[in-house]
Amino acid sequence: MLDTEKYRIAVIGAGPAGRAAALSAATLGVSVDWYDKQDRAGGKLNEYHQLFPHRVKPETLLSGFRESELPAGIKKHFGIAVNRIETEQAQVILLSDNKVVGGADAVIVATGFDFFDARLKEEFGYGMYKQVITSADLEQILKTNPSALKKNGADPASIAFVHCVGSRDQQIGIGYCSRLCCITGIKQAIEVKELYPSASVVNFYIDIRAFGTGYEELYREAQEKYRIRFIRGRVSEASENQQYNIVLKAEDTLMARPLKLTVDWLVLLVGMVPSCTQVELDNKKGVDGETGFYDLADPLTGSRISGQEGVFSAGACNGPMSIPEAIASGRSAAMEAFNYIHSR
Amino acid sequence: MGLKKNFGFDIHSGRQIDLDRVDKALADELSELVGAWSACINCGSCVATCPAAQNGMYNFRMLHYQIRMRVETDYDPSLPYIMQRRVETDNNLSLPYISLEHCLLCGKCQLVCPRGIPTRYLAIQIMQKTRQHAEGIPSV
Amino acid sequence: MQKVFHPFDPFVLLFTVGFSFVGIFFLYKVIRWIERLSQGDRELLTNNLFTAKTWKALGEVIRESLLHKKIFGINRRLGYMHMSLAFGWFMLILIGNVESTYYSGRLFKPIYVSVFWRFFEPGPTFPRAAYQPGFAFWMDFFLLMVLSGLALAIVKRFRSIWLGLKKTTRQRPADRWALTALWLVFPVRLLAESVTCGANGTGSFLTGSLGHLLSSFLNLEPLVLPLWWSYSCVLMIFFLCLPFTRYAHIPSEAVLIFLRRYGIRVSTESPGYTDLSIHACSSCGVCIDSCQLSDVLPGRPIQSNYLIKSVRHHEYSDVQWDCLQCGRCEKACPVGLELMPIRQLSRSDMAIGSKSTVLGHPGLHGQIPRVLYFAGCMTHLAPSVIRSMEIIFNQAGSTWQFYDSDGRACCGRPLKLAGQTEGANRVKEQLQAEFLASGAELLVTSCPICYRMFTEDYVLPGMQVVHHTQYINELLEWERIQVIRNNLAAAYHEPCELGRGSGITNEPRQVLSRVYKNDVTPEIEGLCCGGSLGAPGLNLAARRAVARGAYDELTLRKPDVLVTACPLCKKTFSRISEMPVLDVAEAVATSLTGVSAPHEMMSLIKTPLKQSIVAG
Amino acid sequence: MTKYWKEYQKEIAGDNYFYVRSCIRQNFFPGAENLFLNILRKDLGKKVFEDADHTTCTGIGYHTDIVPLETTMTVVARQFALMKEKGFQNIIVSCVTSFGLYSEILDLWKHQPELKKKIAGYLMDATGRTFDEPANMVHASDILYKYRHEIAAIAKHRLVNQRTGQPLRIVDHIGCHYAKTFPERGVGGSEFPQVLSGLITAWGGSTVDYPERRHCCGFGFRNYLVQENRGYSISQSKIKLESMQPYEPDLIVANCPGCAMFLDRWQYTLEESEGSVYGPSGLKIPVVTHEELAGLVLGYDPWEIGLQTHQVPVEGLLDKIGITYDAGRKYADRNGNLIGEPELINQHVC
Repeated sequence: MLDTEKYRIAVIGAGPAGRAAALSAATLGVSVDWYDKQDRAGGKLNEYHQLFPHRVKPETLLSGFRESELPAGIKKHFGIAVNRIETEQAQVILLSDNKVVGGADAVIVATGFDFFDARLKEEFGYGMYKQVITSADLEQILKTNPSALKKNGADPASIAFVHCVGSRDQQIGIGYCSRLCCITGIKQAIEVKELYPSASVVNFYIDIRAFGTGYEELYREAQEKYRIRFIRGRVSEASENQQYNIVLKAEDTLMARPLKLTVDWLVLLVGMVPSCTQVELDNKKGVDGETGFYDLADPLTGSRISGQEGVFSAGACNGPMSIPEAIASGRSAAMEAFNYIHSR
Repeated sequence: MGLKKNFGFDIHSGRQIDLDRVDKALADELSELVGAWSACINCGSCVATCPAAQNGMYNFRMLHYQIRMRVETDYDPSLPYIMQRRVETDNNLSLPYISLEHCLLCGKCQLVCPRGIPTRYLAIQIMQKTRQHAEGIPSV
Repeated sequence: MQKVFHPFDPFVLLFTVGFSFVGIFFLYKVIRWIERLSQGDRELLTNNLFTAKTWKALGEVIRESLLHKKIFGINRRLGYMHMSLAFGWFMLILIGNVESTYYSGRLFKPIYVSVFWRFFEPGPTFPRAAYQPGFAFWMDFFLLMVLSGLALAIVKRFRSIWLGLKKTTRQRPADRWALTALWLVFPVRLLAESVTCGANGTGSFLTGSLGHLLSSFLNLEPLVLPLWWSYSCVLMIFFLCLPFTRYAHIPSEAVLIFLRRYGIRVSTESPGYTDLSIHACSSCGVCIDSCQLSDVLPGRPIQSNYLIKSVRHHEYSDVQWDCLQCGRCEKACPVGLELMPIRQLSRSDMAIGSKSTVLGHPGLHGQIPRVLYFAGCMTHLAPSVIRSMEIIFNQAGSTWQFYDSDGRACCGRPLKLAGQTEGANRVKEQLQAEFLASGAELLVTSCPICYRMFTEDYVLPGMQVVHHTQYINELLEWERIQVIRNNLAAAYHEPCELGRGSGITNEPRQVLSRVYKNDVTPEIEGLCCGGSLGAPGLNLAARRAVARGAYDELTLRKPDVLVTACPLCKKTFSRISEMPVLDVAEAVATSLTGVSAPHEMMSLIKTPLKQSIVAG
Repeated sequence: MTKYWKEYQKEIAGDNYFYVRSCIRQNFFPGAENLFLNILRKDLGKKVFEDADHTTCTGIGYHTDIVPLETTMTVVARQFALMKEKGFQNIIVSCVTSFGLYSEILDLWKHQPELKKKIAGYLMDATGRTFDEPANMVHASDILYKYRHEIAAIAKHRLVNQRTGQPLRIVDHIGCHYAKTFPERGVGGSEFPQVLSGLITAWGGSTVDYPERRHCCGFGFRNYLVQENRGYSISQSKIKLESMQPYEPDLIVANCPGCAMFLDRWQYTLEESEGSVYGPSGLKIPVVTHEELAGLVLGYDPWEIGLQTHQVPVEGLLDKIGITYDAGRKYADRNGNLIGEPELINQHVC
């Protein structure tokens, strides 16, 4: 048996994937250095209202991030933004703004994703029109102050969701599908409808990609129970009228006719893009040129980043991923990092 | 006003659907009666198996979708046969009703619908409710 | 009390008002019913009035309206309840009339005289009359009978299951008034008679004993008149309510029996007869028990007696679209009402003018076939049935053509079932002409729905219409095809449209007896599979529950396969069955000697679909 | 990567321009282009050259499938050759259609250098000339945008309603080919172009952001050249006019000659055929071009700059801004002789 405790694995990122990786590595007996640019653990989980498709509160997950829940082998280094990794003689060196902040035998990068900057799709007027918000904004509103959706004290009469904003769009150079915006839109539409039952809620979609367990069921529930309308066609233009409502133009592709709709709120279901604080790797390799996410050496079975030694990645920094997928990916990266150290 | 000057061309309202101005009454009433209707995903299974659709007169999916979208289906150049039907008719019934006259009510569509929508009942209800709406009969 | 030649007391006026109202009302109703018969139906009435049919009708009226023989057959306690009330009351009136005639010596006298005879003539002295056969005894006897029936009725209202009924019918406000009055009539009569007898020291074992008992601690004389006033009053209330309640069935049913005996049936042309049928429903609730939906959708007023109520009171409800139209209630109805046609007519009230048409059938070509095969639209969703028929036709060496190979045709019955008579006729006219033009001698269809339409509505001179089970049975009998019997046990599910609807019950089972060693079909009235076209409003879950219930009953005796003869039934059961569900045609096609069905078909037929779905 | 709207700012040359005219503008707004040159030369003191030998860009023929692309390219190359010969590098295009077409051609040449070579060959064969691509190419409205503050400083009038003191509510309409094909060539990009709203706000007015702001005027060459097709064209203008009507705009300003013409003329047609009037109190909405707007604030005489050729009368607007004009000279020639009034003001058929 190896004396595993003397080996160190660094985990960058304290979201669901990072936590799963850190916990799993600690369970395997390795010493873990856990980094995050923020002062607290949880990453984007802290900003969510409810998690799809079962609509549990993120707090139920976040409780597992508490200090008391962590094993002794994990050492936290929060508030440090590791943004560069170098490898030297089979050792990984972590740098923050060119200062060395630590080292390890292997590193698991779990830096997650950012929401697409909706201002780039300027035709939706995000950042110009007050009534145009993103799904991330709506999540915040639902979490902290749902009555912010009221207009002049009255319940909102109509809310439209646009799917695929910053996803599957060659115009902005994003060829991939963010996968999770569909179910987010379905979930948020239901939440809004529950809050304001009299509101007419419309989702404009290209395809509904309800791929996960329970997603299709939630989609159907949205249609049948909540009477949320799904119009196949993407909004391509939004403007403001005198009452500061948003006038949408889309095509109902099933009817092959253009349509116009005025809504109180336009919610842009923004896609997932690589985190802007993504860690730079040796030789600048390991990043997919098309998507900007990490490129895995063996995308079918592995977590090692291509062109790197001892550098693994977990979660949505590899591409759009749901929370359970990110957690599974974190665990598997820990196992792989552990095996890597042993086989050295 | 009265006299309109003829410039040799027509000003048309265009094909844009104005969802702000549609009449919701019929669609809402039918949604209450046939709850599963709103779960339609426009897969087209119903039309694929429909004997009347093979006869070339009728597209049930498009028809009920138009009603669900609360779109007034009067003149629609993309559906030439419906246009012809419109020309033929001189009563005040709306197009779904006229087009639905081709339905054989055989119920095959119901057997193939992946969302379990009672489509045959939907057809019957559309027939009834459109007539009631056309005749101004308040529904029970 | 002084015996008077013209017995009268002001209280009789109440009764007289009520009774006259009923009499005049029903006289008017009968005139209206007959007026609103079609010309043909009116001729049937006049031609048959003075024939033996009238006597037979009279017999039936006694059997059914008074003795309620059919309800007895279904449920003895319920039968007794109806019989005791109807027959007992009838006998009270009859004996009262005879007694009053006997004592007054007047054959013609106001009706109230015999109704209130005990008031005018308290009868022989108690206890001498108690055990002697005589008017007083029989009057008490039948009063007791009525009261026992009433007791059952009260029990039924509150504890219906004891009477063998799962559900009891719901009441309207007018019904409640009438019911309360009816419940009060006989106890009040008992009291009035007992008090009168007690005061006079007369009466038989019931009224005399009770009167004797009461007189032992009460001065009865002042109670006599108020009680008779009460009795007359409740009678009046009951009679005034009667025409507007289900009790209107009492006179209506008798009229219905006569007209039915004369051959009149429910049709659009004779709205008078339909209206009469609706009035003749006693709302007994037998239809609720026979309905498979009573368990699946408890509390939902789908069943026929609710339909009839809603039609009668002009309350259209969408609920009526949930009915499976399986015909089980029609078969069970003790009044013999034509419940299926009545429902179709009620649906047609809401129908639109259909312009349905069927275009072009490339199936017809070349030489004149002897046999024309019409699969039916639903059969196209069960292609193995079509394949089986192809194998059987070819093995039998028939010259045949496949009429609806392109799946465009419809027989029109679905339209008819939805009340779209006009559209159904349009389709019928079209297909009828094409069938006749084909020159074929035999029209074979795989669909019982089409079969029923072709036989009931189409006029096809020179062309015989058979269901494929009949055709196959004949082929087997004539040894045009032969099958090898296997060792399996089969249960036959009789499709509603084929069995109850068209009376084809033997042929399918004869065919099956040649294919399967054991027939383990349970001896029950045919159940609906739940896939019925008759119930457009029924949702998938309810349909599945109906299918599940029927499936459980059908497979009680552990068959190896479930066999049916309708593509719709096959599809419906396949989705829930744990054993293979076959059409008779498939069972035969896979058992033929001299030809083997394609392998893919054999495997499909021998494995339950559900399993193959799971395995796949 | 991709920029969002605030970042769409283009480079506009400061002086020494070569000017090419617009077929439609000089026909329908005959004073406008001359006015533009005057503003540049006299008010702003810039050097701008107009070559008498320059021609149409053939855009109308190109967009109606009459002139092949290579011919069009050769004609445009000839304009560039004239510019080169006269020693200029910065080109100002008067017409938005031409501007779009020039942009498209430059883009095609950028991606297909062999095509540019071929065109150079054609030009050499046909005329013996050579050309260079312009160093800076702008639309005429871009120049006014660049110098909007300078103009404001010397302006005689502001876009303010003299009676109420409120800024005039002005609809800006940008020609589709200004930025919709190449957003980076327009000030503010294609979705929220600033080129005209910049002028309006700099000169004291306020812009109207109405829902159909980005909608096409309906001009489309195929749609108006054939009479039967004009229904498509007018229907689009109607959508815009209906959408802006609730805002009660005082004025429409357009940088594209076609848009200005149609938004102006179709108001008359809509009134005649449907009875619809989109301005307040039964008056239609005046439509001016960017040069005319600049001319008005700089104090040019409305009849000198050709405002009498507009279908919708502009007198109401002039009154609001406080511009004095001689009503009797509206239909007078240079010498003050009346050239004859239109029989009925509404008898102009386009």
